[in-house]
Amino acid sequence: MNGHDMVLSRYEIRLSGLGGQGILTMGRLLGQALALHHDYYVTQTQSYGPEARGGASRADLVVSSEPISYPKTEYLDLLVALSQEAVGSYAHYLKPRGTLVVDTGLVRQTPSNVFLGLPFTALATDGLGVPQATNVVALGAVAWLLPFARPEAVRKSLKAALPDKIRAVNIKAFNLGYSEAKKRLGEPVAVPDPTAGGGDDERMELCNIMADD
Amino acid sequence: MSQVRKKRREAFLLGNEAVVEGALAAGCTFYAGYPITPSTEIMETMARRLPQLPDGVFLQMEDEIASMGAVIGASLAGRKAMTATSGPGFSLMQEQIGYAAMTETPLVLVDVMRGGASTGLPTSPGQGDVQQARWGSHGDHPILVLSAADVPECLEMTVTAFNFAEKYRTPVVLLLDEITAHTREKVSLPEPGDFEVFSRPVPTMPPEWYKPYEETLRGVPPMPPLGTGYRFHVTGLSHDLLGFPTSRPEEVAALVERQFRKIDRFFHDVQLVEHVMTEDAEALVIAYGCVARSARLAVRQAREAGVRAGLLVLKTLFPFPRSHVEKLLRSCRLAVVPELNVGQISREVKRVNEGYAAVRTINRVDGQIIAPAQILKEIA
Amino acid sequence: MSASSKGQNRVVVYPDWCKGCGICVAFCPKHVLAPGPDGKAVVVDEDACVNCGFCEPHCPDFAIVVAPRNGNGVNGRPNGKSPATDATHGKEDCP
Amino acid sequence: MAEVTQLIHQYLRHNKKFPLVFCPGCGHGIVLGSLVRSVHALGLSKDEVVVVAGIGCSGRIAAYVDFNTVHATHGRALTIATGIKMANPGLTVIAVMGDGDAFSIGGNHLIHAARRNIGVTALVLNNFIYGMTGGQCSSTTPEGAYSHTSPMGQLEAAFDIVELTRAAGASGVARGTVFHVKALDGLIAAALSQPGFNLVEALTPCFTQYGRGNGFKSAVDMFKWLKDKAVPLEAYEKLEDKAGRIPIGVFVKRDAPGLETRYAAMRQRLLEKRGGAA
Repeated sequence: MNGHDMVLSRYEIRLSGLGGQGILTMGRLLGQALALHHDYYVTQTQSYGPEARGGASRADLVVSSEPISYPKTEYLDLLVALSQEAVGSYAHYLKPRGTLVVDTGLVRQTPSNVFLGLPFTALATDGLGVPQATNVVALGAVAWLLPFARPEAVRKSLKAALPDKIRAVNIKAFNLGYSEAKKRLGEPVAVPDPTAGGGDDERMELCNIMADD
Repeated sequence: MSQVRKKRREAFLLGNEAVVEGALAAGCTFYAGYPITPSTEIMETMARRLPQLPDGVFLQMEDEIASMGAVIGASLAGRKAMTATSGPGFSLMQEQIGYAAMTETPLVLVDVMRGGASTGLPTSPGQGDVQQARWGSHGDHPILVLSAADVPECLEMTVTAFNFAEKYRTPVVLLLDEITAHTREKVSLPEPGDFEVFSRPVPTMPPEWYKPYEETLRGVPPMPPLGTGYRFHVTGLSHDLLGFPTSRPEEVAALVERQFRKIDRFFHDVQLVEHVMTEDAEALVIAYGCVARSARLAVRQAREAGVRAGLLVLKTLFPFPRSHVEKLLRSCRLAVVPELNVGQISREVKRVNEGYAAVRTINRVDGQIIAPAQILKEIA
Repeated sequence: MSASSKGQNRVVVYPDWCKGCGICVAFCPKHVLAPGPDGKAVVVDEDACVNCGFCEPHCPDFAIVVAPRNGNGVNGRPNGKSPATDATHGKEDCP
Repeated sequence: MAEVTQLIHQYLRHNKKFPLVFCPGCGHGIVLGSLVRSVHALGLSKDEVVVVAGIGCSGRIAAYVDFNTVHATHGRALTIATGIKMANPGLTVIAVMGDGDAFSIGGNHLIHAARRNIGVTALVLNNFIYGMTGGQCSSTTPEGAYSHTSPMGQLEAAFDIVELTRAAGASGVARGTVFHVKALDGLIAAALSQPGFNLVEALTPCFTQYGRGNGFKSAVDMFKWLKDKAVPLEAYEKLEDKAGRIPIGVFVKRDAPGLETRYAAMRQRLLEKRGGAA
């Protein structure tokens, strides 16, 4: 099972993509799960205004075991990019050992070949027949990749936030993303250990992973 | 603030949403407003919440002037009432702020500051409304201006704003910024009894003996809701003890003096600050709002680097907490005032400094937040 | 309100409140009122008053009272003094 | 008739300075009397009446009457009145405004008060001019009329207040004059008793600032003009030559609940829904 209690010092996440992909909802759901169902401090911010309407969309999270002073992201530990444009705009904010996750169906080019990818949109469209669930599929993958995230907490947050009508399909989407990530992306990502100093260089021990379903 | 911390209902809220929770906890039952970015979520949340209360009233008015008018009317009728806006709307509200100050009508106005003058940067943070909050309405009048730096504080300071408004019969402006308003964080939802909640004093004498603007021990006259038998006159004109217009110099002066005195006497109550490692600080940062969060990190980083840095967070901006600032300026060599404007609170800091410390400013007006590194550079 | 009340009315003008606008004088159908030396209205022919109901509500300054003579007097006071000022009443004794 | 004046005396604040501040021949005092008689006729207690006045000559009315009185900022009387009515629907709220207040600086508030049909009675004292500031044209100054800010004659057209307020959705719209004061009493009383937003326009001459510059010889002359030109609506419609004539009476009378009533109903529905679910 994923979801170890870990000591975090400003773990920074950016979820990004195009307007309409549900990036902001994804950010809120993830933040809610981490803030309310884990013992972490979380700040979540997002892009607003014409930027948010026109094309690019992003939601940022800072997750920490300590109270968070500066609420915005500075250097990303995890960047999820669901569009080529998002990769281009934000990849350079990644820490040297940060993790880039892309939608392989939409992103043709990455700045380096160190990235993780799944065809989130295709999974939602072909696997579920619900292209609107792309964000939740990606959320499932993120829940797998973050070793400190408990998938059942994210599911709880999902259930609480969604109306009855679309709850079932979104839980399905979440599980699909989670299991696809587990199957195809390997282990959860390494998280810097704040107690070790120079945390970026430290790699996490791989977690023992059990599929939830 | 007497907040009891125990295991309780929690929510992952925007700063704007936390304002609503604070307002409702303080007994607010009336909201009138006009949508404007980045304050709109306050209004939208109020629109959902207030009609659920047995006596809650939510109104979307035709503009910000009307919003303030409705809030004033509701307050006169005995309600705890508020509105929220941002820069351009705040400018429109100034006329009515003066009216509320002159008529001593309690109300809370949340201004979520965005970048730039005029329409400026609607979705970017700024702190350019600070001096306007103090002096935006014409003529000399007292006013309280508060700020909040994070989401739980949005809730707490909204309660404080209502308490001050009621206690001192004055308009209270709560200044937030786009960052604070649009950040989501975990908030403990208030339960009844968590906060001490004040309500305005009401007259306890027979109506014929009631003088609506008479001096009292605290300088704050009691205020009956309209329609309860105390038929008095409310006017924005300079008025006498009975509330009727007067231009007699001694009556006019007495009114203005009492209006200032009712707050000046209680500086110790209204001037709220937070000290972060200031006891031995050589390098002091004075900040408020979202910039205070950056400063907090910078100060910690400076301490780690061996610099004796400290932070004074201003929660009350006006009346400017002079005694707190002055005391620290005497003991530090450097004071850095980072703000998202060209220098509005630094102006106050310099005013009270009197040569004790070197005052440096960090000013940013490009719609971007001041990052911790920028502050660290100045103090380390 | 009718001619039948002719000669039975008392008409009082409070000079303190009258500003001499002349409305009552101009529109009084029976010429009961006339401008006095200072321009303010005075009662010149009280007996002619038919209590038509024009002057009282049309006085912008609430300075005219018309009441039946056999009633309790104006404002409950036999001599119709102004309630606010107790000033000398108008010349209601004029013929 | 004695009760007319004595009644008004009972409603005045006896510690206020008299005579009224208005100029000789100003119709505002007549409207004030009309307002008092209407409130009295409806049997309302002084405590349940709130008068919110704007700025200008008409604004001074508020200080004289022994109701709950609010002297607002210029043009904003309706906004404060709206807040009061929504906060306490049990109160009878009357917004007393001048033409500048209601139709110029407060024009936006007027059309929105009418649109949301808030249960407030707007009593507009229209004298075609800014009196207190010394005679500048307003948005009801007739085309061609002279004022200090239209010294060559007003080029702009005046608002058609009836059509404006009707279109905006008011429950009731009426017009009276201070010459036709009995009718005016009735119009105000009807407005006060009808739910929703009701506007009564009272034409009240200003000889000092308007009349003198526009060919009137005296205040009395202006009253004569009102007497001659104002025609009850039914008669007006039959007139062949309507030029220069002013229709008076009730123009709009809709049976529509005020916003405060609709709001209370919504709250009740929500309450029942919650109660039912629980």
